[in-house]
Amino acid sequence: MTLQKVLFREALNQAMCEEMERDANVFLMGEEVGEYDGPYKVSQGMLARFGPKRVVDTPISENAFCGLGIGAAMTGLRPIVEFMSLNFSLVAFDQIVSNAAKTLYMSGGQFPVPMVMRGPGGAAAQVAAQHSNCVESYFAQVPGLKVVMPSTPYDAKGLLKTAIRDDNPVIFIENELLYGVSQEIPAEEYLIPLGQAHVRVEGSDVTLIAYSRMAHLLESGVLPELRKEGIRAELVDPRTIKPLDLEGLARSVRKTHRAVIVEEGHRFCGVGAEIADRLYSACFDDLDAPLVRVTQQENPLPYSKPLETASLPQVADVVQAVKQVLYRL
Amino acid sequence: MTLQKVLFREALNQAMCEEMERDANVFLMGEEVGEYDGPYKVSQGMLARFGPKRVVDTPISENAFCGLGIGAAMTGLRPIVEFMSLNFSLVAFDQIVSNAAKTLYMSGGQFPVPMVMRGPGGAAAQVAAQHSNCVESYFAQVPGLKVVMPSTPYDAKGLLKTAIRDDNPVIFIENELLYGVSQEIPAEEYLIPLGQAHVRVEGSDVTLIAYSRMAHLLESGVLPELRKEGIRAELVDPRTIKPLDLEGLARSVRKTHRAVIVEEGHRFCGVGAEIADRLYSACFDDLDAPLVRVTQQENPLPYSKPLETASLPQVADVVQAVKQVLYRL
Amino acid sequence: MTPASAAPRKNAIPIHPPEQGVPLSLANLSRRLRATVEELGRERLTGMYRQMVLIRAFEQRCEQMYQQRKIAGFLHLYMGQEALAVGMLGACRADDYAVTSYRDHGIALSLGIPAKALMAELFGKVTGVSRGKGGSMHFYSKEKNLLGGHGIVGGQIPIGLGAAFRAHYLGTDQVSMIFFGDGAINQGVFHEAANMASLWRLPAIFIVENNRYGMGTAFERASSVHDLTQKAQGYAMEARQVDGMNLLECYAALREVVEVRRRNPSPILIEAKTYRYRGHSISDPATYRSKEEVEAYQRVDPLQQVRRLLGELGWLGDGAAQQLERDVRQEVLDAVAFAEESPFPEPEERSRHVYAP
Amino acid sequence: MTPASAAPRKNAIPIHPPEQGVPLSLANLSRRLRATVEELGRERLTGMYRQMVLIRAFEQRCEQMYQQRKIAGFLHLYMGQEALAVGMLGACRADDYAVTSYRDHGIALSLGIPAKALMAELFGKVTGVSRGKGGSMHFYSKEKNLLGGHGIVGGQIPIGLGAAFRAHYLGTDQVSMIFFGDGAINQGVFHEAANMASLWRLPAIFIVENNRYGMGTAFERASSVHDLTQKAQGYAMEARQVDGMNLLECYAALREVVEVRRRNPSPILIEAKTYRYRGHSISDPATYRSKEEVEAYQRVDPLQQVRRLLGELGWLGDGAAQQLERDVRQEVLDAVAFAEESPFPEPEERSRHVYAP
Ligand SMILES: Cc1ncc(C[n+]2csc(CCOP(=O)(O)OP(=O)(O)O)c2C)c(N)n1
Ligand SMILES: Cc1ncc(C[n+]2csc(CCOP(=O)(O)OP(=O)(O)O)c2C)c(N)n1
Ligand SMILES: [Mg+2]
Ligand SMILES: [Mg+2]
Repeated sequence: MTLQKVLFREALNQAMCEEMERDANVFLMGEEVGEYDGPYKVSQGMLARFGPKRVVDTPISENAFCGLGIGAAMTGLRPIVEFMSLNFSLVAFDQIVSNAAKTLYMSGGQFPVPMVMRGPGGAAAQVAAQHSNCVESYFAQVPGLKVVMPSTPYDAKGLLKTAIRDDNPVIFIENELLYGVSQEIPAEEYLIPLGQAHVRVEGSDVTLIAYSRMAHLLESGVLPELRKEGIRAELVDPRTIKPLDLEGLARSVRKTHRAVIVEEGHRFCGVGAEIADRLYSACFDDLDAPLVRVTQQENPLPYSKPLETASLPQVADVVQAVKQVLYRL
Repeated sequence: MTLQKVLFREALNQAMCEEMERDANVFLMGEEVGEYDGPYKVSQGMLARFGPKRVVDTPISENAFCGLGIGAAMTGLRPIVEFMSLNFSLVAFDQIVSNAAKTLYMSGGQFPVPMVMRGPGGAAAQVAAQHSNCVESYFAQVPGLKVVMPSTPYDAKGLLKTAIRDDNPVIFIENELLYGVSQEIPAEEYLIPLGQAHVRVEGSDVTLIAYSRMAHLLESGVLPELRKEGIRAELVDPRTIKPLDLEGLARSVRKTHRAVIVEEGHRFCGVGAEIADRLYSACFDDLDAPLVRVTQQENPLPYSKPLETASLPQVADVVQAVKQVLYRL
Repeated sequence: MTPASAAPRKNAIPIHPPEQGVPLSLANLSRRLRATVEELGRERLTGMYRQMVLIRAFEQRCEQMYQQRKIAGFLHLYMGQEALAVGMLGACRADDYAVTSYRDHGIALSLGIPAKALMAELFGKVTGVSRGKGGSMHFYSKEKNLLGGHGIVGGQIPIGLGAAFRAHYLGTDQVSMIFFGDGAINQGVFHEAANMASLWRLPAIFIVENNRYGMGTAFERASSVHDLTQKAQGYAMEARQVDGMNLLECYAALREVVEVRRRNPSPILIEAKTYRYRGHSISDPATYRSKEEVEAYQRVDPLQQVRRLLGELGWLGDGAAQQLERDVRQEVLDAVAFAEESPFPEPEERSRHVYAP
Repeated sequence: MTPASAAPRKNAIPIHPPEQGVPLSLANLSRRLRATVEELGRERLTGMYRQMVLIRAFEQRCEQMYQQRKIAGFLHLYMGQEALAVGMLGACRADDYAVTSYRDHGIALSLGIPAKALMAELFGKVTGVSRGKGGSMHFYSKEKNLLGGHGIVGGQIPIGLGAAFRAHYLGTDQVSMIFFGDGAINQGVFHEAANMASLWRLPAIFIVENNRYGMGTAFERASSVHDLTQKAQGYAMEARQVDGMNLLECYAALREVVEVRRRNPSPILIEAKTYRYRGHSISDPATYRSKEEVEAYQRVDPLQQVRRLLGELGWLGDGAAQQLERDVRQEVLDAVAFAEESPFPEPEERSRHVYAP
């Protein structure tokens, strides 16, 4: 196996390019994906490589171009629809929920919708309330959709390739603050199946469950802190929110008997609520303490730096939660 | 106190009429609310009573008329925006999430959005997947919104009046199948505060938590069944999803030590997940068994009657869940 | 300053008589329609008439079946609009695409989907065109390229745009027939789709079935323009108006429109003036319009028009017409019997098709 | 058949020189603009010039402050478009409403919101116009009837419609100024709002700031029509085009438009041709357009035009102009100092204003 060092955005780019080479029905559509080379340069070079029919710049009309993708998918193409940010999927919400998710079912299995809807989700740096929505729990609620949230370039590439080949509508949520993260990944082709959690770091004292930027934060910021205090935490990244690898998570919890669930989004009806509910049911007798959730505070995200910091999960919040679940407070 | 027997839809109508009499800034806007007297006759007679300036028929343009309501609320009016069904709030999702919910906060407190968005939510009778969305968990996720889901005419009237007087955007979710339910309610004016759960039936063996149509189903269908088997269940109706009266629910659970949470919507990231997570944290040591959730199955709602029945929570499903939580299976 | 004629606005409009031209008859047939008749010939024209009769008979039976509680949920009938679907889709090729709203019975039958598969769908049976999962509002057919009956007003528009995009992407000469109502044109997604279709010259045929009402709301109470072709100017799109009660007009217009686009793709907005005979859905008593208005439209009934013409042409005598009606009635009865005898979906069907394998 | 002129479509457009009329100068001032100058008089016209200079200076300082990391997040500069905001809002009354996109600095300053409250907002300070919670994209002012800076493209349009509805509801003669971009007009919500505004004759002034780009996408690559006033015909709405680089044109046009509407409400669509000097946001190098194009617009720079005219009128000599610039620079420096010295919000502020009490 040859290794190559790539940025997160490059990993995504490779995944799309490889799949477009492989299958002429795959195309990329979205705002600024072509001539601008991508708002976050994820699609850099793709217009030059594949031409304007397969790398399509759109007007600012998300509801219609998302619906266009659904219609194209129903008729045999395999669109990758990029939302400049997933915040703008809210204007396309009806198409995603009413059509992308339900068409296969309503048509009695006649019309699959093989389509990836991707883009950055969550908060970036001080972009304020309307640009910082964590949309994963909305979409995870909806039967018919899959939701993927990779935290590393390696996962990003392997999962995106799988998502493009998947015959279902997949919401693929990236994170702007991770686009510049680099990692050595195989130069050879690989795929990662959807629905498999990954133990990023093994440990025995407590299970930490986190995905996307939070998994990154935990590995780089929280685990070193915990190690200093002699706490060996296991970090499990579900990678796919839906389907959720409950067994993968439960296995860890059965080992550690305690868990902290971290998500960047809001608490109420968040992904962590679902994970908690399932873990309680699956591991009720294994748990030595109630699960603890760390989430964004229950306010729209403010612009002002100190308020933003206080709103989003920080290393200290997670460390504190770990101590709480270990009764070490 | 004088009593009057009213249908659910009449209770809502009274609430709106009373508040419109009381405050000239309150108006009703939506599809078919005026000349048609309401798609479900909730606004019957209101056009005749208040005239076309205050009972406004709209084109089928939910995103814009919902946004219009937000702008009107920001500038001092108090709109009641009716969605013919909450399914159609999905095309207005961005206005609700990005503007209604966040404006007060983003403006640093300058612009409250006193506005009620109401209409029927959930499934009716065989209206299939696109017309049967349970939207409460989407909206409950969003800080800045309140979510109310009454199950009786009495609650509907008192809560709607409070919602109209509330200075925040309130999503007020009714249920088509309850519009024809009748109850004796006071003829005199009354209000019910948001955020107070109500113990609809007292009991000691198990707590059943349910709202909207499910509370109705439990009271009329499940409790008699359980009584036959000698199970005394306590039925608690949160009535308001957000703010959620956790203490009201926990009080019951601390008494019964077991609970079943029933919701009409889907399981993944549903309201029940949040309630479960909170109850586990609040009552971890009081619980004799893991909480059990009864929800809609994880498929889009099919048209065909037997499949629809199999998809939605039925009396037997709840009875079974109660037995499970009582370890009587 | 661009002068834009402000359309007059009225608020309570008791009667809207049909605005469109002369009903069909040999005496007043234009040269163009005469050529159309010749092009179609006896067999095809009679066949199209039969399709219209089938839609009518099918839906009359649906009403009965709804009363008998064999059919449930929402039921939106197409009666009155038959010429539109039959004429326009009659001018298309089998490999063209179509998509429409919940009011989809007429479109589905015009595409040649067997009545029994539709009736079975309405009965919620597994033999239904959507395996009983869709019901009246959600007829889908992979075989006939029907991309659905859609429940969210306007929601089908970008789906149809997607099919047009596919034709452009693959370089085929198919067109995409996108049907929607006069109420639906006020959904934002129409605006977005129209702009993209024009910008990229996609073969999207936007067809507004202007039946004068969006539910209980008269067209003029919801639309700031009374001539919907005006909308096309905002997208530099071609537009035309068609008498939707007139089969030949519908057919001839679409022949032209479609043929041009097979060679040189571009979108078009077609406003078809039509009328629905029944309420918005079966539960709507339609008290917002007058009996006189309904009768005025029934005087230009699309079926009657064609039947008279066929008679005048000597292509369908009274006896043959009655035979045709009997055949159709039998076809519908057979459909009902088929639906009745078909099994409901098995319980496992509930969890099938949530995800593709 | 409605003939609709299909606009020519080009794909790569290197230079779009300003299309609009003659730059301001006494020599070629039309009778209409001469009257406008007289109406305004020395003090107001100089005051408007000062506002334009303030916007320019304020934003130049913003760029610096961003580089120094005093400002963060997205920063969309208005430079180049100053005449539009100052002229149009200058023609409004203090009790009219305004709403705009994230590119809101120019609008906010034109409404007379103090520079220090805006700079403090950009610094995330509690003394900011939105208490530091909104940042650059979300300036709000209850006092000045500014209904926000909005981050979702087009999302502000129905908010402004709501303010127009309020005027209609209460029977006031206020108007609602709804600013949005050439990209935003392709959002469905514009279509929905325009129809309702026309249908109900609401005093909504829809102002497209056509600065030729929506992010990196040249106008012609996103819009099927090249003359946006064509869109108004789809709503039977009045429309006009205005030279957005020309302060007097902007002012004069809006005076007329607004005055008519105070007496007899109705909406209008105004396409203002303008240009942004900087990239879409501060992180956009704007390589999608040529230096020549930018320079062509700078030759009709809105500030320079007015300065020359004021000079020609003898209303603002070189010395006075320099003094004005120094004053403005000082005002901006004071704003920076104020922002710098202001405290960040207290931690409790985080949970305030989520809900009204
Ligand atoms: C987004 C949305 N809003 C509202 C409805 C409810 N609704 C269903 S049909 C209809 C009227 C549509 O009228 P039109 O487009 O003219 O079609 P027609 O029913 O006349 O065929 C309405 C308001 C809906 N299904 N979807
Ligand atoms: C619904 C939505 N889609 C995409 C974006 C990202 N975005 C922000 S500004 C912009 C361009 C808008 O262009 P235009 O309307 O012309 O305004 P301008 O920036 O030129 O003032 C885009 C695509 C967004 N904020 N909202
Ligand atoms: Mg209609
Ligand atoms: Mg622009």
